[in-house]
Formats: sequence, structure tokens, C-alpha cells
Amino acid sequence: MRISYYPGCTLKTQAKDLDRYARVSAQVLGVEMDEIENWQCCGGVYNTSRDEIATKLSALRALEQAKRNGGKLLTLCSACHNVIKRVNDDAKNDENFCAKANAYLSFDEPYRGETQVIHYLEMLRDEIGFQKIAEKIVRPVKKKIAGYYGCLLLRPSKVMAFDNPENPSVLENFIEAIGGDPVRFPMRNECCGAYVSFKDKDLTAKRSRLVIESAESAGAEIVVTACPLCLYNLRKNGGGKIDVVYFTELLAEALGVKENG
Amino acid sequence: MNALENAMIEKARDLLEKGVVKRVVGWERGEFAYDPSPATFESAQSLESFVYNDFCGANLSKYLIKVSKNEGKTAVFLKPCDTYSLNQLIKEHRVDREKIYAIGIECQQKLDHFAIEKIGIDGIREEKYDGDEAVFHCVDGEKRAKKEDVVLLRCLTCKSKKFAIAEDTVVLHEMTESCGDRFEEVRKLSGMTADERFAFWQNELSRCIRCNACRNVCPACTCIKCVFDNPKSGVAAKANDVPFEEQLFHIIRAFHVSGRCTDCGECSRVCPERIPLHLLNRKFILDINENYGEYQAGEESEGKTPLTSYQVTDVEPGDAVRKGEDR
Amino acid sequence: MQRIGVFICWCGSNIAATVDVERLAQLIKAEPGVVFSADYQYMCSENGQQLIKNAVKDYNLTGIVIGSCSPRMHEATFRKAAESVGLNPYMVEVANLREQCSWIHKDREEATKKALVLLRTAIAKVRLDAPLTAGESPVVKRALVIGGGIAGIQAALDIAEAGFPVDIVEKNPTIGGRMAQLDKTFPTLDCSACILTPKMVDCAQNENIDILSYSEVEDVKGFVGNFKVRIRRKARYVDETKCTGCKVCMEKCPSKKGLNEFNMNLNNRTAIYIPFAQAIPNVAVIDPTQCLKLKTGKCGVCQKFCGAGAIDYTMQDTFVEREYGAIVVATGFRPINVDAFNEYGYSDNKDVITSLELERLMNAAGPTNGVLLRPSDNTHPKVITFIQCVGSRDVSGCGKPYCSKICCMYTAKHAMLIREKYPDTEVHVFYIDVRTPGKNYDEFYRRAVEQYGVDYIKGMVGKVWNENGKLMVQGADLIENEQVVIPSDLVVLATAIEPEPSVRKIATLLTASIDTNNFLNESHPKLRPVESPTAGVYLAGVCQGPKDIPETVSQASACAAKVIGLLVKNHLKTNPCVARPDETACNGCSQCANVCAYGAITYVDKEFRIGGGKTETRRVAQVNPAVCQGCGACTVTCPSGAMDLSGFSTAQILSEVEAICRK
Amino acid sequence: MQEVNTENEKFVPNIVAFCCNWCSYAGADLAGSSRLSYPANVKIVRVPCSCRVNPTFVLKAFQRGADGVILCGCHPGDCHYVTGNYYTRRRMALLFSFLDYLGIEKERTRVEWVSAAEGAKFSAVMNDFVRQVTALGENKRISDLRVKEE
Amino acid sequence: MDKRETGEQILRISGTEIRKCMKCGKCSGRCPAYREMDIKPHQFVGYLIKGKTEKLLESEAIWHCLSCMACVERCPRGVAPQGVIEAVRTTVTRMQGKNGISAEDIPPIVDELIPQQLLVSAYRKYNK
Repeated sequence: MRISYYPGCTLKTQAKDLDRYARVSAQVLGVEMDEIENWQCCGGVYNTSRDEIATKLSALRALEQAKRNGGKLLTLCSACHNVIKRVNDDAKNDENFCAKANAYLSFDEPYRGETQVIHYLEMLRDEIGFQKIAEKIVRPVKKKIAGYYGCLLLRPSKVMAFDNPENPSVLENFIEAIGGDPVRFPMRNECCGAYVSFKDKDLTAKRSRLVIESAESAGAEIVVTACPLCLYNLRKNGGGKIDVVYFTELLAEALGVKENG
Repeated sequence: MNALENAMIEKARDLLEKGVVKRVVGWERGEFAYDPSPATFESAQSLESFVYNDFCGANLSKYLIKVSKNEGKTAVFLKPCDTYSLNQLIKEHRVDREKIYAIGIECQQKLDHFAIEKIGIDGIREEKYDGDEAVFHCVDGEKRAKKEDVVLLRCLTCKSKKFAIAEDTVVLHEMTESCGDRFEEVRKLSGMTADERFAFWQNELSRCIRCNACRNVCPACTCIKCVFDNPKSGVAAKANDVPFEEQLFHIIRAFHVSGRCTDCGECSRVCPERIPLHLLNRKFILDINENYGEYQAGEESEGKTPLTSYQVTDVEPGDAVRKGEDR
Repeated sequence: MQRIGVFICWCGSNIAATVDVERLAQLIKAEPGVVFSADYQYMCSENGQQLIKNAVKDYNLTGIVIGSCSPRMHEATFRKAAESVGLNPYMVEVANLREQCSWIHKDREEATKKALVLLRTAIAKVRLDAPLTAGESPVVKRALVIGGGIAGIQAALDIAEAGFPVDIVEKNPTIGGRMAQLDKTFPTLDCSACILTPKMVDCAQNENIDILSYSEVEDVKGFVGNFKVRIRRKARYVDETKCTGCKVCMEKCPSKKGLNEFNMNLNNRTAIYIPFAQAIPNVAVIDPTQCLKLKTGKCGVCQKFCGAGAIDYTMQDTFVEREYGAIVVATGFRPINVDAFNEYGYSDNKDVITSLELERLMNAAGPTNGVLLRPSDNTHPKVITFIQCVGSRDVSGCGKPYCSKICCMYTAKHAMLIREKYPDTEVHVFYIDVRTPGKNYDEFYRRAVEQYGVDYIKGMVGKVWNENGKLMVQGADLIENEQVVIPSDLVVLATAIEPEPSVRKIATLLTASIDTNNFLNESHPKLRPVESPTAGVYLAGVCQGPKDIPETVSQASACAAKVIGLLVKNHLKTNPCVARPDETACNGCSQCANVCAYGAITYVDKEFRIGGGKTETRRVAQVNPAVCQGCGACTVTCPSGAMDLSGFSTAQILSEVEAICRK
Repeated sequence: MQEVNTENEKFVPNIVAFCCNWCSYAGADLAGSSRLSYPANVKIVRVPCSCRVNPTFVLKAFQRGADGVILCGCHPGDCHYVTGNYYTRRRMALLFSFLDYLGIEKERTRVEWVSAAEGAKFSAVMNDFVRQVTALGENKRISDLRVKEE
Repeated sequence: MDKRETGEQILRISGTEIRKCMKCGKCSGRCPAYREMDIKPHQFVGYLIKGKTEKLLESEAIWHCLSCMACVERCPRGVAPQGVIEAVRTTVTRMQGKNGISAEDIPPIVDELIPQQLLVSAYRKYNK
């Protein structure tokens, strides 16, 4: 299976781990991730203002490219996924936005949200299947693992359509597939507070601590996430003894290809 | 004889010989290449006069109302857009589904004889398509025309190449969809001032000679007794009310087929005065789509039409009219 | 040619002051067909009516136009007068010269001119009037009640009391419905079973009532006064006539792991069971999805132990067909599924429960014998938090847009009962609004607050999570303007209610209209609240809209009154102003039936001569005059104009239009 | 007001109002018993339900010289016949939009929901409608639609 | 822009139907930043309905909202309080040129591990 892939800026810098482990794992799973050409920043954050267009254009360029290359766009960074998926939804459902953005971008054929945006986790779940992944595991990660979703993957659920927003299960199923013991903890779908890092450090720290404490008291030995923002925050501000890693790292480990990454 | 026609004749022969159907509704060779006419074939021998060419624009579904009353099954050749008409007739119980064997056939746009004449081509013996051009073998040699100038208006904005209903198909080549916006003209008219619109329609409708061709060909105008022929209806063309009928025929007709018209375009095809009657029906279709959700008559063989259903939250008539104008 | 008489009323000075009635009476004589005209001070008076009657006789009138007040006032009066002298009452038309002319215009000339037009319009109509006679249809003197909850029980008892036979069709093995599951009832706190079960017994003992339990309505044909209903009697594998309700089978049945629906699945029951102790009929039933004998062929223990020989594993569904004059729909409700509300943690935490589950946990006949123990560890909860409006007033797509109406009151009841029985328990209630209209209702809720110290918090809960066995309830307190987290032992969700889903099928069978929330529509929301638009079909209880027990019982009794009013008649007079199809012009296209709100239109295949000695079979519309209400929706839908409306025919309205437009 | 066309001042339009028996006709009666006047050139045709009004009736009125046609019915949701006015709403939305499309002035047609209690509304609606139609002048277009002036 | 126009602009760019709000407070019941906010999520909607624009524009809460969408997710009426908050913040930054983050805010907390997306997004969110 070949699929267009959007890495995003952070995956080329501070979150290289998230990216490289995803790539080596994908190879084992028979997926070729085609990094799309000349991608630009996803926009960083989705602005909910209805009249916001400029910051959404680069996401549209990536989406349009993917439309011409198979119709699917794979994302990995939760933040990019959130932005791209929501911009795509606007292109599909907000006529006003669609018309203005297309007028500006002037693609050969107007882009109207045709591309299907899927997150790496969705690919594992829906395209490959956890059962099949479990079969390829060579080094089961026998740990109590807490899957931390944060907010960006799940909400708003009407647009993201990723999982049950209040009771998600994809990370837990993933953890089971790689041989781990999933730990469900109450704060797994709470926000780590990344966006206010510069405005209200204390709040960010408080939120991150809450998450880590919740995971620890539920008995977790390690926390996995798909989000570079969360990882940074939870590590820096969580104040916990347990480590936070990208889910792709554990996947690569379980598939026995961590060294290749 | 073309390959497609051959395949259709074979299909018809097979159905008749095997006794699957009692008769086949198709086209019969006319005097000229451009005037094939609808016909019923009851035996394999009679198929000798069967024809299918680019002049076979006629929608055969309406004939089934009568023909299918006869005993046994009737096979019918339907172009994609014709299948919608049949489906609509089935929905309205005008044709018994059980007695029909529908065969979807390939259609690569149909020619408009009037349009060809208009650009000065006549004496056509044979026609074929060559890319974007139509090639005519005429009495006085070969003539070429741009396809878009000589095909039926409705074919420029073909609504579908899907068969809404078909037991069987005869399709030898891929059918290309022309993707023109069929509402473009309606929108253009809506954008005019009321005076301009009135002038446009006055110019068009004043040419009407009330020949009833539109009514007779329309697969939605299938009433056993048309209101205009029924003295009890209060609108019939009885002596003392000729002006009423004269003045309002097209309005009432368009309203009666609204929500049921599949946009097959037969009305405009047959109008000897070349009045764009389909623009009347399309106004209703556009309004229905925009106010009550996309609806294609004949897409389903069951269910209600937009005029026999409602939503509690439907637009108010005043707002609907304003909306129509703002478009 | 009609011989028309025109009668113009002065209405004292009400009309005469503005309209020159005398001149009018002279002018109108010139209209074709008018053979008599008169004006009089009070046409509706005895003398006035006599004037009309005399003229009908003396001038041999075939049609009458009255120029007077609104037809909504005296049309019936004048029709009666005409009928008394042998003129068909539908040959009378009224021109509204008072409300729609003299009272709104000041200029005498202008008003007189308008009055003349109005009279001419009425004359135009009367010229095309045809005598109409009301039809008659016989009434089958038996009623069907669909649903055996408190609504169905009450309606059946009231109808039976009046001497008419009633059948109750109940899909469950016993009647009793939701009310049987309740512990206490607001606002009086009587024990639900104590007031319901005697009524259930009354039903069983009333010789006019036949209970068809474990049965469903399969098909309905016919119309008001004359319904033919096909009822499926599901196989219960126990002979109802033999079973004595001794329950030995239940003791012996080895398959004990079935979920007990009556207890909201909070405990288990055997494969053969009687739903609860006071079930009516008190007869066992076998759950075929659970019974070992039926599933594997191996067991048969109950048959062995049944002293009455009532067990029959070979039993099949059977059908009965009966005729009814009237049908009461009382299909009731169920709580919605709260899985979509994961923020409250229902699916993850055993101690997050719905209110109906709480009813069972508090009921002496429930899984805990009435001791309030939380499901996870069977301990007494010390802090209980209620969340109201779970799924009600929710337009996000997860719940229902309407207010479920009963939750405020039952939550107050629960809170009060808990504080009464376990005074050391702390009770919190999150609410958006407390809605307590009803006699003694607000007093009841206030008692919960004032006397029992229940903590009402205005605001909603955002999240419930489990922290070391405590349920952390985080919500907004909008009065204090703060966010609170209440560590609780038990969380109760005041779950929205929805119509029992089987009502959709029943509505289709009855051609009864139903709204987007699956509530049945009433004929008029204010003035005909218990009648379905389909004549002869009546609505009781929550199937029509959320309501509590007192309201349900009132509506059920109102239904019964309506049914009795119908069943005492031997024949029904039908409104003669109904649709009538012209079969020779009907296409049989079904468009008219699609817009008929009453299901009055059906189709038949008929033979028609088509000339040349040949005939043709055509599908044509038939209007049942007993069912048609005469709105005319069908007439406009018909493209061929085959459908017309008596009393308001197309030709008549067109001629009225012409009369108005005549210059 | 001085700029008003003097021709139009003399012009008195003829208005046909179709009113459903249960709501609007009763509303008109209430306007009467409340002595709320509206011009005498409005004449009411009583129909059982607004859904009884066939587009033909509207067209006939225009063709016979009415200058404006107004339909009144129960408010949506309050129809005496449960759903009748919902069909009216669709039919007239389409018909009026269609007439407008033909260039026949949309100001000559109107649908209003008037309950039996809304006598004041009935009177106000009629006054407003008459004003609107008066401003347009005589209705000629329906009869001229098929006749082109050379 | 006068008060009314500002209110209308906030409403327009929020893209939410505030009149659907039934004042249940579920947004505030769910909000993780509730305690840090001077105006609570439900009040953003309430004030906008009542036209108390100046209170909204003065609010500090717009700099504390985490944009986590929890309020949007669970609103039973389909209202988006976060949309209103973001619309107010956008209006403030656009109108008053008031940036949420100044260059001086950054250095003390930037370390080499900070994801650049966090910088980008914070800037985008809080600055003009």
C-alpha cells in the first residue's frame, strides 16, 4: 500500500522519533509512506474564526496534492492532523471558505475536500488492522502502558470522527496489539494545556501534572502519545517518574525494527 | 449497420425467439437517416427494419403505458436518461414493472435534426461521430459540423450515464458524461430583471401554436384524460374559455409535471417552434433542489415526490421567491 | 336551471347601516337564476326563518343564498331551516355581509357594491351546488387497546365499565408496563404496585376485557367503526389455560443466567419465568434464546416438573383476526440508551446508573430487596449525585430535543426517599431548570429541598471519572459561579424517555401520523388532544408525548370517553363534503394517497370499456367517505383533475373567482 | 406622497383572498368584529384548507383580471387537517417563484399564515398587500405572456 | 466599530448559533481551565447574547482558554463556546493590535526541546 504522507515541521526537528519509528514500522507492515513534495507548515493551529483563510491555505495545498496522488493523506503529528482534517472539513462544507480559498489558490481543478485525511493510528486500525499487527510482533512490549489521547485527535468529534471522544479505545487496542497491558485512566482525553505555555505556564504545568498523576495512580509504567506538544509538556511539566514516549517508538520496538529507526 | 445496432438486434432476436418477451419496443427505419420512429417489433423477422443511430433521440418509455397493457412481457430499449422516465412511470403505477424487460443502451449524445438543418446541412444519408465532430454523408458529399452545434440541447448537459432501471444492458463503449451545468440558463434568466424575463418568455411563448407536441411526447404527461381536454376540470379549451387555456397552458403543464419531470428534454426536442420548454421544467427542478434537497425524479421506483412530502422547517413561499431572484 | 332565492339580513343596523340592503335586494333580482329576493331585519329569527321557508315553498326554490353574518355563525341555522321544508341543506350558501363587509367598511356606496359582489359570488357557487347526503357506516361495538401499561389498563377498564368488550394487546408476557417497575409515585409517594396491581387484577376479572399478552398487532385494515386487525400471539411455550403460576418450573430451571429485564438487567432470571410476582396473566413464559431444551433439545426439566402439564416446546406463533370499532394506542415509552453520554461514564462504571435502575434498586421486590446498595460492591452509598436532563433538551444529536417532563419530579422523589430512608446520605442534584407544573408538584420539590436538605446545584456536569473507587463528578455551579467536583459513591442519570420504538410500525399500520421524535400526532394540539388524525384511533399516554402517571390516566380516561361515544352509535354519519374521484379520469398514480393525512384513499383495479367492445383494467383511486375529512389536499395533487371535493368543487371555486373578478 | 403617480392613485386593484375555513376565514371574521378595516377591494373565497387551493384558481383569478392573489392558512403546525398547509407551502413557494421567473411581478402573490385569533394581523396583512399591489398598477402580464407586441 | 458592530463581528466569526444556548452550564462544568478564567465559558455565550461586548473585550480569560474543544464537544445545544472565545480573542488582537505574547515572553521558557509547532501555534493563536 502506498499513501501520501504529511510529516510536518516538528517531525523534522524535535519530534524526529515520532517520524522515523513510524517509517520503519510502516515498512514492516507493507506501507510505503510517500512524503508529499514541497509541503509547507500545516498552519500550526486551526483557527476557528469563520473568516480565517490565510492560515489554512498551506494545509489545502497538501490536501490538493494528496487528492491527485491516491486521494488519501496520512498524518502523524496530532496537531497537524487536527489542523489538516478541520481545514479539509471546511473545504467540504463551508462554501464561502471553499470559494475564497480556491479563488486564491487557483488549482487546475477546485479543491472541495475530496481527500480523505487519516491519522497513522487510524491507518493501523482501519487499513491494516490490529489483528494483523499483532501477528507481526516479535518483541512484545510487556508493560503497563497508558495511552494518552489529549484533545487534538478527538475533538471536535463531529469533524475529527476519530474515536469515541469521551471513551476512546484506539490507543488501548494498539497497546494490546503490541503486547502491552493498556491502562485506561480518567485524564487520557484531557488537554495538556500546550497552547497556553507562554501565557499561563502554571496552568500548563497543572494540566500536565494532572494527566501524569492520573496515569500513575492507575498503575501505568509508561505513557504513549501521538502529539509532540503533549510529549514535550508531559515530560517537562508532568513532574512524574514515568516516561512519556511516542506510540511509534513502542511499535517499532515491538516489530523489532527500533534499531533501524 | 453499426456494431451497437447489431448487438441490439441480436438481443431483441434472442428475447423474442426464446419467448422471454412478446414484443420489443425500439426504433424503425424511416424514409431518411434522420427520421427513425418508435416502433414495436413482435417477431424476429420484423427486426429487419430495426434501427439505432444517433438520431434515435426519442424516449420510448411513454409508449410502454399502452403497449405493456397487452399480454406478456415487453422489452424496451432505453438510453440512460430514458430509464428515469420509466422508473417514474413505475412509481406512478402507470407501467407494471413485472411486465417490462428494460434494456439499457449506449448513448453518445443524440443529434438534433432541426439544428443540423439550421446550419445548412441536408440530404443526410448516414452520420457518424469523429471526436468532437459529427460527420454526415449527404447526397452532396461529406459535411462536418462541431458536435456541440448539432446535438440535442439536453445532451450538452447530460444528467447521468447511469441506468436507473435495467434488466440488461447493451453498452459497447464507455459513455462520456458531458458535465455542463444544466441550470446555467435558468440561473442566467433568474439574474435578469423581471421585465427582461418577461420579455424573454413573451418572445418565446408567443410563438406557441398549441400543437400539443410537447404534451404528447412528455413521459410525465400521461393522464388518461388531460385537464385541458376535460370540460369538468374548469380549464378545458371549451369555447368560452379559450383565452384561459391559451394563456396558461404552459404554466399549468409545468406545475403538473413538477416533482415528476425527469428532465428528459423531449418537450424541447419536439417543439416545432423551438421554444426552450425545458427551461420551464428546470426552474421547478432547481427550486426543488435548492429548497427541499437534491431530488431526481425517476431515480427511485418508490416513494413520494417533493410535492407530496414536506418538512416542518420548509422555506416560506415569500422567502423562496426572493431566494430565487437573488440567485 | 336552478331557482335561487336571495335573502338579505339587516342584522338590525349591523349590516343595514352600512349596506343599502333594500337596494341590494332589488339589484340582485337581475342575476340569472334568481327568482326571489327579500330583505329582513333579523333573518336568523323565527320570523326570518319562516320567511325563508315560505319562499322555498311558494317559489319552488332549488337553491338559497343568505346575505348575513359569517357562515361560521349561522350557516347551520339556515341549513336546518332549508331542510325542514325539504330542501337539501347543502343547497344553502351564505354571503358574509357583516364580518367581511359592513363591519369593516364605512363608505355606504363602497360597502353596498362589495356586498353585491359577495352575493353574486355566493350565487355562482349555489348554481353549481349539488344536493349532498351524509353517508352512514356501521359500528362494530368492540374496542382494541394496544399496550397494557397504565394507559391501556385505564382506557380498557373505562370502556369495559360502559359495557363494551375490549381487547388489550400487550407485547410483553404481562400487562403492567413501566409503572409496574416503579417503586413509589410522586407527588404522594404511594407505592406504585399498591395502586397498579389492583387495576391489573380488575382487568383480568372484568368479563368485558380480554387480555392478549405476549401478542403484537400484525396488520390493520378498515376504518373508523370497522377495523379488521390481525394479531400475532407469540409462542410462549406454556399453555396459558393450564399454567397455574405455581413457579415450580422457575425453581427447577437449570438455565439461570438470563438478564432480568423487569429489574433493568440488574440481576438474573431463569429461562422459564414469570416477570414479577403480580404478573397478569400469572402464567410462565419460556425465553427461547435462553432455554436449553429449545436451543439444544436437551433438558425438558420444566415439563417434567409441571404438575399442570402446561409446557409445550412445540408451540408456534398463532394469529387471531378480530373486528373493532375503535382503537386506542397506548404503547408507552422506554428510557433512551445513554451510551452516547460517555462523559458520565455509564458504560465504564457500575455505580453510574439510570433512574429506572434506581427504582428497581429501591424497590422491595427488586434485586436488593429494597436496600439501597451500589452495584459495584453492594455497599451503602454515602454520597449520591443526580444528574438531570441526561439526553433531554439535547439537539447535539446524542439525545432528544424535547423535555422528558417527568425527570424533575422523579429525581426529587428519589432524593427525598433516599434522605428519608438513609438520613446520613448526602444527596446532590445537578439541574438546568426544575420544572414542576402540576398540582402539589412544586410543593413536593420544595419539600425535598427544605425538609430533606437535598442539595440542588444549578448547572450541568461536564465529566464523571473514577478515582480510586470514588466517582468524581465535575460540574458547574452557576449560582456560585464556580466549578465543583463532588466525590460520590453513586451517580444517577435522570435519563430522557422516548416512545417505545414499536410504535412506528403501529403508526404505519394505522396510517396515524407520527412526528420526527416518534411521538404520535394528535388531531389538534389544543382541542383534540386524544384523537389521532386517523378517525377512530385514539392516543393515550407517552406514545403521544411525555407525561406522568396522573396525566396518562386522565388521557386514557378521555380516550375511553371518546371510544364510548363512538361505540354507542349504531351507525356513523359521514361528512358529505369529501373527496370523490372521477374514475374515468383517474391515472391511479398514488399521488393523492401520498398527501392524505387520514389514509382515506385506496386503489382498486377496475375494468373500463375502451371502445370496440374491449375492456381495459385500470388502477383507480377510491375514497372512503367515512375516513376522508374533506381538506382537499388530494384534489390539487391530482394532475388530471380526477379528484374533486364535494361542497368545494373545482368548478365552484373557479366560478366564485370569476364572479369576484367580473368587472 | 406628492410624487405618487396620479394614475395609480385612481387605480383600485382587485384582490382575491383564499382563506381556510378554520383559521384565516375566522381571522377575517375577527377583524370584522373588531372593526379593523381593510380595503373593500379584497374579496374572500372560503376554502376548507389552504391545501384546497389549486394553482389553477390563482391563475384563473389573474387571467380574469385580479391584480393580486393572496392565500391565507393556519400557521404551519396548526393545520386543522394536520399537514395540509405544509403542502400548500411547497406548492405556492414553487408556483410563485415560477411566476416570478416568467416575469410576472412577485409582489402580486403572497401567502400568509393567519390564525383565528389574529384579526389584527389579517387586517394589517390586507392593508399592506393592497398597498403593494396598488403600487404595481394593473395586472397585464398573465394575459400578455402569450402575445408579443410587434 | 461601535459596540453593536463589534458584537456582530464576534458573532459572525464565531460561526456559532448562540441563541441555541439554554444556559445549562455544561461547558463550564467540563472546562479544564475554568478556575483560571475571569469570564467563564458559559458567560462568553451569555454576554454575547446580551451584547456586553466591552466585558468580553476586557476579559483575561481569552488568554487562558486551552482551545481543547471540551466545551464544544459536550454542548447539548450544539453551541461552540470556544468559538466565541476565539472570536473575541481574534477581535482583540485585530482591533487593538493587542498581542497575547510578546517577544520577551519567549526566551526564558524556550529550551531546545520545545516543538516548533508549539511556538508557531502559540503565536498564531495569541498574536495578530
